[in-house]
Amino acid sequence: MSRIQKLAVLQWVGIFVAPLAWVGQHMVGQAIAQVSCSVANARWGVSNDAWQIGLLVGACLLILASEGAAIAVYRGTREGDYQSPPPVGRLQLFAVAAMTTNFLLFVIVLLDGIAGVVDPACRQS
Amino acid sequence: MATLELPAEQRVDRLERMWQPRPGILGWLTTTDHKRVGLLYFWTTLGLFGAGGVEALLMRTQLIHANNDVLTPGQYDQVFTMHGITMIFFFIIPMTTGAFGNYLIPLMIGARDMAFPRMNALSYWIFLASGIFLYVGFATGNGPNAAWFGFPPLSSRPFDPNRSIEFYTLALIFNGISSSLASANFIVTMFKMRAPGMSFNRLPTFCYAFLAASFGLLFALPALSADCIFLYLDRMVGTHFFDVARGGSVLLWQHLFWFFGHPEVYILIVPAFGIATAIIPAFTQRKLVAYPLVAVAELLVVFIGFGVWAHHMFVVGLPTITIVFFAAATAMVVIPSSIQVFAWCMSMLTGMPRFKTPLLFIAGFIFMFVNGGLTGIMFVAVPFDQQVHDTYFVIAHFHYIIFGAAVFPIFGGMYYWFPKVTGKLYFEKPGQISFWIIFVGTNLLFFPMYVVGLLGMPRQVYTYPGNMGWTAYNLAETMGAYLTALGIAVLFANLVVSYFRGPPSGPDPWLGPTLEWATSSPPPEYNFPVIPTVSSAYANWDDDDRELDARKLAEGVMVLEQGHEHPVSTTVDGLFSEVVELPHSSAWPLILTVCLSVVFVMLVIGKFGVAGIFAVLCLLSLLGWHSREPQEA
Amino acid sequence: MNRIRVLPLLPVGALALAGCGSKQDTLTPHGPAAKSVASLWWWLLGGAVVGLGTITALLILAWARRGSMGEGRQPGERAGWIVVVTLGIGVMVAGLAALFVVADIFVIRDTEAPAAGKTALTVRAVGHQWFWEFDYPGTSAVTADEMHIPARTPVLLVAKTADVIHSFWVPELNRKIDTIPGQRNAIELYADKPGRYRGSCSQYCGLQHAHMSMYLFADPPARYRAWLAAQSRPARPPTTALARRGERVFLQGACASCHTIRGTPAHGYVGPDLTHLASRTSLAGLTIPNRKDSLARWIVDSQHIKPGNQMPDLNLTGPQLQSLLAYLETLR
Amino acid sequence: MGDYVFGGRREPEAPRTTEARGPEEVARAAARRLGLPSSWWAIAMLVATEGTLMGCFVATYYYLRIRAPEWPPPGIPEPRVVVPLVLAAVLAATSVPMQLASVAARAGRLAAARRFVLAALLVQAGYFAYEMVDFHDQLQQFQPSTDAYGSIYYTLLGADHAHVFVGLLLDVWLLAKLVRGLTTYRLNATVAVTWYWHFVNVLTLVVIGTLTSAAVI
Repeated sequence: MSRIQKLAVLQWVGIFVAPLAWVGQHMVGQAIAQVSCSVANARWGVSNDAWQIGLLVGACLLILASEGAAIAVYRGTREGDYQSPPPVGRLQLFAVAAMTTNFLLFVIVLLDGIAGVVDPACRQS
Repeated sequence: MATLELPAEQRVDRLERMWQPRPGILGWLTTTDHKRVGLLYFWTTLGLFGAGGVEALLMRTQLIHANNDVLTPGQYDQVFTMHGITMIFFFIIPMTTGAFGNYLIPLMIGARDMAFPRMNALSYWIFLASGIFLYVGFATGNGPNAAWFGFPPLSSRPFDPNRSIEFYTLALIFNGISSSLASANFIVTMFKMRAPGMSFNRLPTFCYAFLAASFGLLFALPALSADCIFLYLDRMVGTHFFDVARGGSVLLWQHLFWFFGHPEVYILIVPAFGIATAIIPAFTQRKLVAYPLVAVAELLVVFIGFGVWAHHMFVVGLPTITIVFFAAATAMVVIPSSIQVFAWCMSMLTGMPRFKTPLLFIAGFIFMFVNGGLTGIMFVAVPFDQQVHDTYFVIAHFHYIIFGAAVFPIFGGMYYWFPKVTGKLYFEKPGQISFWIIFVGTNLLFFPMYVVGLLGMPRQVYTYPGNMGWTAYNLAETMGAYLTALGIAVLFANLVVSYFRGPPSGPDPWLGPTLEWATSSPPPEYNFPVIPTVSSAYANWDDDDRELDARKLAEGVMVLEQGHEHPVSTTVDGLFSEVVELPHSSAWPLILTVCLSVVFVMLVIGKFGVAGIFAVLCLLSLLGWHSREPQEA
Repeated sequence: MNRIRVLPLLPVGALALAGCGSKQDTLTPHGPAAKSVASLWWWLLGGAVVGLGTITALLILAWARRGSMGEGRQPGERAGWIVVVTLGIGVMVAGLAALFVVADIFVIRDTEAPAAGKTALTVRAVGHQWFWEFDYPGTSAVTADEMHIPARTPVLLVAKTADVIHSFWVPELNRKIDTIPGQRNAIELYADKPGRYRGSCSQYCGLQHAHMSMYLFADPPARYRAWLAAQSRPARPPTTALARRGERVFLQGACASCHTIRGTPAHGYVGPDLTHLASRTSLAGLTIPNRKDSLARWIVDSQHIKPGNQMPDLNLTGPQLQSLLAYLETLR
Repeated sequence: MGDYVFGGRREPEAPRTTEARGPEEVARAAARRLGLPSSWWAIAMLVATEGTLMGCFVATYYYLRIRAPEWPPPGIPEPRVVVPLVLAAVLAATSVPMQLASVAARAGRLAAARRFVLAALLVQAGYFAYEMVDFHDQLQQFQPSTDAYGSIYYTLLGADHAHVFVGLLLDVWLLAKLVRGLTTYRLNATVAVTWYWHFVNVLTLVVIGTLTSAAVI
């Protein structure tokens, strides 16, 4: 597998893994928060904090991995810039895009997870 | 190949013949030309914009002083509901994606038409039908009256017994079909129809914006459709989705509605971002600062926008631990916007800005957008959001966003591309005057709403007591509304006069960066005599490529004049993949739309049998649609 | 609609409702929750001014450079990137994260529903199209549009609805809370000093959403206890002959089918409880003052004062109306 | 249009796919084009938006469920588990013949493609027929108007059946097309219908799994 092909794979990791991780953590996390305060939880006994911490850790690791991949692609395409012909230019564009995205998603996940644990459970707001 | 010996003129003649539209009105009814479809969208949405504007003026007139009674409460409720629905679903979305997108995207990516020309026509006809459908309801006294967000139980049968909510739910589903088709078409067009060589890192930022808006619509509209289907079933079939007494939930509506509704507001403004990123390079003669960040920001704002929906529900009594998820996403969804704002400002600052009317509108847009955006940031603070929720503060916020940030660039874009569409130049002075009137007017209209909201004025009230300290502000808002209307009148008067009296513009009056300026004004049916060579995101500034095009035309390379031929590229790197025959002028989109309209009308009055019959007719017309294959053309 | 009959009334109403406590200003808070929201606002405003100032300054600088000649297609690209990344990403992310932590982890505790056991007294606010009904669990007191609480006492407000979604909002004391069918929503009310605070329904709830306001009276505790005791009593039977005729009109006419007067057979639930009507200062969700002339007008043609409200046209004769008014005046 | 050198890069000559006549030409043209045709992306877009719609229905199911002390509510029989899941698995198995059909078409083996589509169509039609009868029987026990459980139960199930029905229509239409020989257009159609069926099969598994979950957890 040539260097460019490796970078191409890493590029997709950088672009798609972190967003998927965030979508999972966000959707499942807010759902868990609602379930843990719902009627049905009398039957299920879902523990909010356990889930939130699990989601937080899992999502953070995935996003960091994704960010790592994006950085690797960026470093691997130093010879060109985002305007140079594909694949190098495209790889670098996607790498820059992924690096930005993943950083933002990391902050969101961090704030989500922390607040979801620190704020008093099932208090109405 | 035989055509290699032909001189350039004969090839162009042949293209002319191949792409010749049907003459007269028939040509318009059966057109699949993205430019004609775009113009149809433009005129239709303009009409609906007028309707929504009149509704706005009616509201402002009613609220000009306390205890006014220009409108009855019932009329006022219908008017403000219609204003919201019209401006969001029947003006901004179709104006940006429909009109601007249809006309410009194929030109910008060096294509000759959309990926699915007939589907493109279909989405226009369905849009037109849904607009007529909605306003028929309004005209027959069945105008939606439960606010544009139509919360049950207020919108359920016991509290809204007539047909108004049927028109609401079905019009939104009907319109949603059109938008979904258009979005899918745009995405595939931008993925596959780009001129060979236009890899993703050479896609104009304008196209990134419309890509983001199209993906947003594609994933947001289903939630609205699901909601409307549930409400329709509750009202017409007796289900209990929103009936708390029988195990339903009224918050279910709000979750689904805002899962659509919040991405929707970003879908409204992202195309405006795109217009800004097209105008700024042209009038600063400078490539946009931080192109990669701007490109991703446009996609990111819509993507993160899908995670913030419950910030419209901070006062319904959700658990705090649920709310924080949406507050956090609401905080970070600001970043893509701030990236772009600074990128635009720095582009102007480091470039050679020429403040012609389009750039004036963009500068005004940046001011209005930052103004509305900063009050949007305030809703990250849940307690503050819960204080001003459903007051005029929120009205001010989202009108700064929707009028200031979505409509200003639309106006700027009208001026910017006017020469391309008409081949005439607009008159500069009246253009700048129209901008300043609109700018002053909108600020006079919306800024007092912040204050009056903080003073506790709730939204959606048809009148208010005179002793609350709100009257003066409301008077100012109403004056601002009329001033804005005046400015818009000046704008269109200018464009109309310019259309008849304006000096000829030539193909590229602004030295524009993107490919629509590489062809004549107005463009021929086939857009480009030769599929353009692309080696950067600012293709029209690559003079050597343009010279190469002339050479290719002379030698008959990438002219593709044997029929409605079109090159198809690979999705990511835009490598030349195949040449396909595109379908053209077809009556089936119109026929299908007619059948579909009857289905919806029958659903309003609950005649399911007839609706079924016409649904079958829809299927039959689809059969006819696909009976003729491109290679048989 | 017929304006001649309603217009003369409106200034009267305005005059009567003018004066203290006729504002609902989020920026003059009179309770701890509203206070912390207000101070949050001033910080947010400061940040917004800085932000808008920065961008406006950049735009003006660009305006000042208009028509200038640069070289190449990307002059100053590096400077551009630095500004975008530092200001557009770095500063903004830091500021927003800080705002989130301060507002949604700390300030939010002042506006959250109070923890169980934090409040001794509970008031239930029930939204109707289009008036507010207040009852006091543990007592038989039920009133409409005007609620009383003891000052300097944390009160649990439970927001319920009889029909659609409304929103209980007294901005000078606390943020708003929606009334969701089938859900028990609550906020804490605490008034720093006795006084009259105005509130509105702030969720669109149909034709007369505009006329669904309320007064919240924070009384000194002793006065509050007296008021609650009075409200808990059933209505005193009328003493004068005129008033007794009025009671018959009420009970035999349409009134009793929609209104309740405790101590009489009238047990309607459509309209507000009238047991102590005369003890209130306003009518119909603060649409008009509670005075004999305006009450008379309301009974005769409420549809012109508050179009679409549930009150039918009773076609009372003059004598019937006079006796009815006399009776209603006795409901103190 | 011969090979042409410009911008320092060779522009390959691309096949005029829609002009291909007969299975062999179609197969050759399809082999020469790079990447997926527009029609594949179009069906992907349809799947994306339809999938979101059905996702909203499934989310609604669970949203209503967490509000109910008992699920299904008293007086409504628990859903059967084994038979529906088995049938759904059988339907999902038709993804195999559909995929084989598009592989065959891409290779220009027209007769094989027809046979595979027909085989899938028979199984799918059988599934649909049984489900229709079963739907009717269940309506005797409780209706959409019984309560919110009934509402979402029948909406979800009905929506899934509707997708299956559309798939059947597409199969029939596709067969009618393939009987009249192979063109690139019909090859693209075969691929598109195949992918639509992959979606419907996954959808059915999700929907049936959701509905039976009431009896499991």
